[in-house]
Amino acid sequence: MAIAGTILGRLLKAALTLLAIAVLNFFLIHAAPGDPAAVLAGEAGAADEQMIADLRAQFGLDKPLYVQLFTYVGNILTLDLGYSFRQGAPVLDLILERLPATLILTLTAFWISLLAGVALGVAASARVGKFTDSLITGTALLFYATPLYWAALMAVLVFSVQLGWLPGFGYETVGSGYGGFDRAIDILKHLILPALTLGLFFMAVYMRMTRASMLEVAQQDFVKTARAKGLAPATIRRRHILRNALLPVVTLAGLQAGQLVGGAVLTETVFAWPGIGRLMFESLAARDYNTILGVFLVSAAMVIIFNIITDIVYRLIDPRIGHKA
Amino acid sequence: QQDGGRLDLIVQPEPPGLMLGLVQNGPTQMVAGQIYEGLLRYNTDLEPQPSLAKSWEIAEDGMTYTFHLNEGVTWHDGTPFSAEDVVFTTKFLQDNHARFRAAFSHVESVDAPDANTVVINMKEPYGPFINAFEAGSMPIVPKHIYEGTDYATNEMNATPIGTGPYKFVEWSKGSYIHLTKNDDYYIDGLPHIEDLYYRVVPDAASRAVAFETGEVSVLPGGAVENWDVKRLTEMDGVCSTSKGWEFFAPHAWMWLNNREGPTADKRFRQAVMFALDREFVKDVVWNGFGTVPTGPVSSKTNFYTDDVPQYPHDPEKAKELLAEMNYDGTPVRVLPLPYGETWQRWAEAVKQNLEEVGIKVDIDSADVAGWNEKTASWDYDMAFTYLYQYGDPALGVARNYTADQIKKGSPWNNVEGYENPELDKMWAAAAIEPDNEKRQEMYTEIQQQIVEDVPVAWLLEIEFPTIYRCNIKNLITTGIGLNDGLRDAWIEQ
Amino acid sequence: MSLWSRFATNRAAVFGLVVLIAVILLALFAPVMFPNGPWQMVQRPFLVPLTTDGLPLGTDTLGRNVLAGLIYGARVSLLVGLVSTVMALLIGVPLGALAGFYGGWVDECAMRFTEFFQTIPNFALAIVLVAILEPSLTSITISIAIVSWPPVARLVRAEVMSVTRREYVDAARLAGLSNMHILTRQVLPNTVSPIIVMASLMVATAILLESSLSFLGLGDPNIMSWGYQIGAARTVIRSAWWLSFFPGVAIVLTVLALNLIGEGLNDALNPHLIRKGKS
Amino acid sequence: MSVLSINGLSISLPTGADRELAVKDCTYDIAKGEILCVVGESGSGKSMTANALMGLLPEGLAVAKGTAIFGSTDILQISEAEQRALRGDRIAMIFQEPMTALNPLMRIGDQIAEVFEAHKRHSPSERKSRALDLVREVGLPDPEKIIRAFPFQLSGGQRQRAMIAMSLALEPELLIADEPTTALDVTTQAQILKLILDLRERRGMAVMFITHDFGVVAEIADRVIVMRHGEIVERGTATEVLEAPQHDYTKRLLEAIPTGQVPQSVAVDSQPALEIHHLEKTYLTGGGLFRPRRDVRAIADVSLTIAKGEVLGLVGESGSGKSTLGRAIVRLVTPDAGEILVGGTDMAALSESELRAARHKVQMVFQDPYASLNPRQRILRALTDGPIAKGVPRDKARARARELMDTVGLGAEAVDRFPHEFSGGQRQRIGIARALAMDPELIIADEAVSALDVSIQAQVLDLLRDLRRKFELSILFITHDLRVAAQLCDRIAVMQKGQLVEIGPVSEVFLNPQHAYTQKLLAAVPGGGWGKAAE
Ligand SMILES: Nc1ncnc2c1ncn2[C@@H]1O[C@H](COP(=O)(O)OP(=O)(O)OP(=O)(O)O)[C@@H](O)[C@H]1O
Ligand SMILES: Nc1ncnc2c1ncn2[C@@H]1O[C@H](COP(=O)(O)OP(=O)(O)OP(=O)(O)O)[C@@H](O)[C@H]1O
Ligand SMILES: [Mg+2]
Ligand SMILES: [Mg+2]
Repeated sequence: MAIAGTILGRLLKAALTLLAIAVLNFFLIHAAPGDPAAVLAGEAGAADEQMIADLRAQFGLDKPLYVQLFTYVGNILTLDLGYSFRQGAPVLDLILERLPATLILTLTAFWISLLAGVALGVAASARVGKFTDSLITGTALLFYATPLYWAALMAVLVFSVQLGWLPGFGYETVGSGYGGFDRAIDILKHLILPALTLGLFFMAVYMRMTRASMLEVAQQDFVKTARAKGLAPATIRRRHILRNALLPVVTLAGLQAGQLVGGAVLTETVFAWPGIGRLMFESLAARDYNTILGVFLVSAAMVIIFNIITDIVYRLIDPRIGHKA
Repeated sequence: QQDGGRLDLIVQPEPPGLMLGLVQNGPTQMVAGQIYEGLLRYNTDLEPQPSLAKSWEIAEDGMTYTFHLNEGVTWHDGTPFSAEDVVFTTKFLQDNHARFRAAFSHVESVDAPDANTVVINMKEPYGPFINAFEAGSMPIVPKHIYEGTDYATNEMNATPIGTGPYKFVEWSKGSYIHLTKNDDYYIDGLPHIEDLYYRVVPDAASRAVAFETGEVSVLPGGAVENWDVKRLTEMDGVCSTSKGWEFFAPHAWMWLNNREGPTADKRFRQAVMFALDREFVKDVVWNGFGTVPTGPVSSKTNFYTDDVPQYPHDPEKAKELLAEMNYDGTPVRVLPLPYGETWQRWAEAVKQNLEEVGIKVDIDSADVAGWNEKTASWDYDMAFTYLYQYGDPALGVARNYTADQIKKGSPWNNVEGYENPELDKMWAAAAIEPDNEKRQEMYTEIQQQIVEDVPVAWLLEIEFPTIYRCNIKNLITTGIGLNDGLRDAWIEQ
Repeated sequence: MSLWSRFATNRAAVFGLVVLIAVILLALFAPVMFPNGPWQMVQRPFLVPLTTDGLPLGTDTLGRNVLAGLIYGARVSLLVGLVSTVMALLIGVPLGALAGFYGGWVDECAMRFTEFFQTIPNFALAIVLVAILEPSLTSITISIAIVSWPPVARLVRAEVMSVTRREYVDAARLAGLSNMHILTRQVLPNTVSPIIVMASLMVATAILLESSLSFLGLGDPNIMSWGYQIGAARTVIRSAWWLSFFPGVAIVLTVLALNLIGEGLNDALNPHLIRKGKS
Repeated sequence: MSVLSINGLSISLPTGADRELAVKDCTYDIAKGEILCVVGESGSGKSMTANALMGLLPEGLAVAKGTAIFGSTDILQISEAEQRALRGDRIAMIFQEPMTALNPLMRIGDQIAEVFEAHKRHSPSERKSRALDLVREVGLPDPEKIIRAFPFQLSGGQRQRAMIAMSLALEPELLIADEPTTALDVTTQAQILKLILDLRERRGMAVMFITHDFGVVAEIADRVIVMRHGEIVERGTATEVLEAPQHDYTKRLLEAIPTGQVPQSVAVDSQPALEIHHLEKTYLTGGGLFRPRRDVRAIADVSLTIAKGEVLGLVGESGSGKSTLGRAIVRLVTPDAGEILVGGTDMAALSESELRAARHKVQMVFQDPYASLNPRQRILRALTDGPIAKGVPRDKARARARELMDTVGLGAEAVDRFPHEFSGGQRQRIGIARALAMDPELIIADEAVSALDVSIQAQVLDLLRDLRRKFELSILFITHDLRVAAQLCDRIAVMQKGQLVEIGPVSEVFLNPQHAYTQKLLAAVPGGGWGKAAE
């Protein structure tokens, strides 16, 4: 009951935050040089003043900025993200069309990085100071320091061009006529390279964090208690240290998960992945105001939703939260 | 000739829409050129060929154009096509197509005396008019879908309906556009290919990979950076051609701001021309493709002459000119075209050339929107661009040099601000001169004068090689190449 | 043990420091080594490394010396990294300090403001900012600073909060010292260690961010940077691997060095954390 | 028959430590059913001995030589696996800090049942019911609920009982308790001690009980070992050691212990330095997501006065609101209602800037000598910042700082050093000097000696006594140690759950407590024996 209430309150606050974000973004985007009419006219290969003026009127760009803002905010309040004149479709449709691809990519990368990162972190902390530890930490540091796009380029070169094992770009085999399971397998094949390159960096982050956290928790008193019980080291690590060490990792993961939606611009570009990040980037170049604003709004909403999810997960792991202390 | 098969092509960038009457940028033309058709096509010598019109007559005095349309043509949704659609199209495009509007400003009226005949009456004779009927210049749009609606927001824009050889199937945004064979096409036996997939791959290197791995088999001009062209064409079973750009004859130059700054001085502009090593750029940046131009008119365009003042790479000469005008070292801003690495390298090369003769250069940066904004509002010193010539100086060249084309807000007109009333008169006269020999004389004079004045720095007649697998036959048959060429193409299995 | 001697026992950190100093020296002496700058077209394009005297790393697409570009690129990377980090600190530290010190509505406002910047994905925000301000060294630096300050603010806030709860701060209050005095003289000096550690890592992140922006074509076109070199070379990556390879290695090395230094500092500044397993 | 016999045990410290051996050449036995108390001040090697026996020495420390025969094996020589089999089964251990010794994320029952699992006893369901039995045996209330609770839901004393339950699970022959009651308040401490005595009775196990509190020793020890710098300096039965100590060190330790004797208090009846009227403070906590709001009434309608030159002791168990009251007086906590009159001005009503000017009148000496000095500031700064802010010229403030350092017995030159160069007791003196530097009328000492070893504690108390005479200071002395309170104070105030339940002269309160809570508190003091009023 009380929980439902607080969640509701939180959602309300989130909605207000979102609105504020929308307004700020509105000004941000409109501060950029150029406008969608000029871009569209420019791309037409020939244009005259009349055409640009027509386009501006059509997009409502001839009105004063505050009127445009009010219209926009009004639209948002009715859950209407507006219309993309450039793409000739409602922004919501455009976003929904791209969202699955992005989510598949980023969630896969997220889980790969989280699971592998935690596993490696645990492995490294268990053999702290030994060769395995140095190897894992060294590799992680290398991943951490490698620019993502560079790793992506190299991965395509090796696995796609040289070895021919995996498709180098795209979301699925175009026009393959696959359906159901075959299609899933096909998408999976396309997914491997981008998800791995996207995941490497965060894997390094999680690995370092898990390792540090494990070592820190291992110093705590209750671990000594567990040892005094005569428990085997592996049990202690799994049951006592790991669970406690995961708490900061969960916080970080929550933060990162929120950024997933808009955070994959580079990967989506290099791998021609038809996701939201690229939509944002391309819309930005075209000053497709409504689309950029829509993408930002959706990703901000994701951040907020993931924050709430993180809180819930945190609560599941840590009984101290949510009970009367 | 074999039927069937599937063709994967690159389209870059992803088109904003496929309704050719509303959007006419390059990628849209390339895809929608298979869906929509014009009245005519042009072969690689720019001679008119039948398309929707099976024959046509031009009156002696050049005042009347009569088109006889093919019979039995239907729209993709089954509705019969008729002359009414053509008449409607001329109205539709008035609102949405600047180049059409300019060409049709010479037109008095358009009539459809019967279902298969269209008659255009002119206000005055207009020499280049017969070059204005291909799909990009005048795509015929369906009256039954658009009449009485708000064109821009018509829902059918998402599923374009044309008369062309291929029908729209699906557009997976960010991924591909799928067209399929129009089985009811009015020319029996055409087209040959079953499915077309236009693939969207935003990164140039990935596009090269896509071609290498066989995922796509046609790279239209400009799809990969020039440095990759050589490597790709040397692969087994790969062909390339420079054909298919004759109608456009893309011509690259730098606008030099004639209004203010050092570039307002003619000697400075000439110095720039002498300072540039255009052959080097052609060889290195463009991998040897293209031709160094002599002036505003491409050597592929009608009425070209090379009898003009020459500007070879001569840094000493440039320095002399700069000394003569007492150039004070004011830095100039160079605005590159935001179309990829090639253009960026080009700007860097220009910067090096100019700095060698003592001109201080800052490269300005802008994305597409910023570039539009800056050129359209004349906020630049030198700005890269390239424009199509559409086969005739009156269509594709005059707009960049006449005073009546000095209008803020568009990057397609006389952006440099060149004013020469003498020449303005001559441009006007040449456009409506019916006698081609006289036209040639006039254009020669114009070219000589303009090259002397250097309003812009002409850089290159661009050549965009199309790279494709050799088993694709008849890929490019017209002067606009891939834009309408797939009607005749077939794949050897 | 002094800070330095604690730092010096960490071999990896010392290695990082040596690499960083080498990079700094190269950057400083770039104009001496290549007085004509990195843009000069000196030879035929695409010369393979180690095949031509004076061009150990070969030439690029326009025949420019790759080595010269690499060394000039170091200047940009370091400059952007350092300046943007300093700027981010200038925003984040005061904001976080005030929020942590005063708590209540000051904290609430500051944290809402911070949260706000965190709801837009970092890289996307940086892209938008650079596009709006138009790419130049200044705008890139500012954008990176703007996207990197929120974590600083959060860290400083948490640190200040914990230090503010210590008894010596209460003692300072009882001594009648003003809030500003307490914050700047008593609290902040005791939060510097984690800030320094974070700053060293931020420099590394900023270098990566700059290179990513350049790669996307959002770099300052008048400036030779590593990201630019890779971005420019990616289209020829098949035929001229070295053009993107060397700048990539340079980024990895520099970022690695900064990370190692950061970890070394962390260990040296927080001696109470028993360092395990590092020789 | 001895359960464990230790012979010549030495434990080496890592290089660079303050001494070479943490424990040096220790030899002693523990007999079945015996409670052996190991006492000694901080750092004397008590814990390390215990850890060595459990095979839980921290990294860097190692057994240098010696044997420890348990049963028939030398448990210092056996492999890690064998040690593990021993731990929890035949030797069990309880730690000092009940708040952190339990895994915060695991239910109590599971943590107890885990001992069975570690040694592969019983089936999983049987383990559950055994855990329940144990919880019942250690006297935890509502056992069914407790085994399903998480540690944070238990009080410190309850957690310590849970720990004990865990250690008893497999009926060990030897129980090692490393300061198991130090972190608990007196009443809880008394319960735990009783529990251990009971269990010893019932089960007949041997107990090695580590402590630094001689009160506790008097309460439970059969035999005592006194350690210093890793060496055993004295050994014997409890009575021998407590009543006839042989070694100088033991004597000093025993002398330093505040006696249970209550001085006949002299009523101080000069003008009030502090008057508190109807003070109220309620903390509002929580209110986050998922966390309901909670009110804690930390001060409930408290009124009292302190006369000039008087020392008022404030006692009460943990959480009773003592610190809150002290902090409210100096306005580190803003009270909700009531008046705090210091020399006539109402501190509770002052504005921020007025307050800053009035602050010097009341100063505070803090509990933790380590946290109360800024580690990055020289002592001189710590002593002069306040006076200078108050308007004292710099030179004068410096001269006074040196003078005060002399007064507290540290020497004027020490002002140029950093806090980390001082020991805990020395730091506490600096804290006192800092308070004095402000020329206060009243000093609040919140657990000012609780963190110190007994011998140092005695020195600081002496110093306070001196200063009070010298400067005519009023002191509010907050403590939970009734013995200490009895030593120093003129009057005693007793707090419970935010309320002042009793206040009066020391002898009155200690010898003739009126309130039931006060009686309970006094009874709980280990080694009690009040009633010997000094003449
Ligand atoms: N983890 C460790 N690493 C290095 N030295 C240690 C460690 N733990 C304790 N020591 C040192 O070992 C010596 C003995 O410490 P021990 O913990 O046994 O003292 P103690 O008598 O239990 O003191 P206390 O009453 O404070 O608990 C001390 O000098 C201490 O500094
Ligand atoms: N800042 C705070 N916020 C909320 N509750 C608090 C705060 N400080 C103290 N409390 C609560 O107020 C009550 C009184 O606390 P206080 O610290 O005054 O007790 P104490 O008598 O000093 O105890 P101890 O002997 O443990 O120091 C406790 O229940 C405590 O949990
Ligand atoms: Mg101990
Ligand atoms: Mg307290």
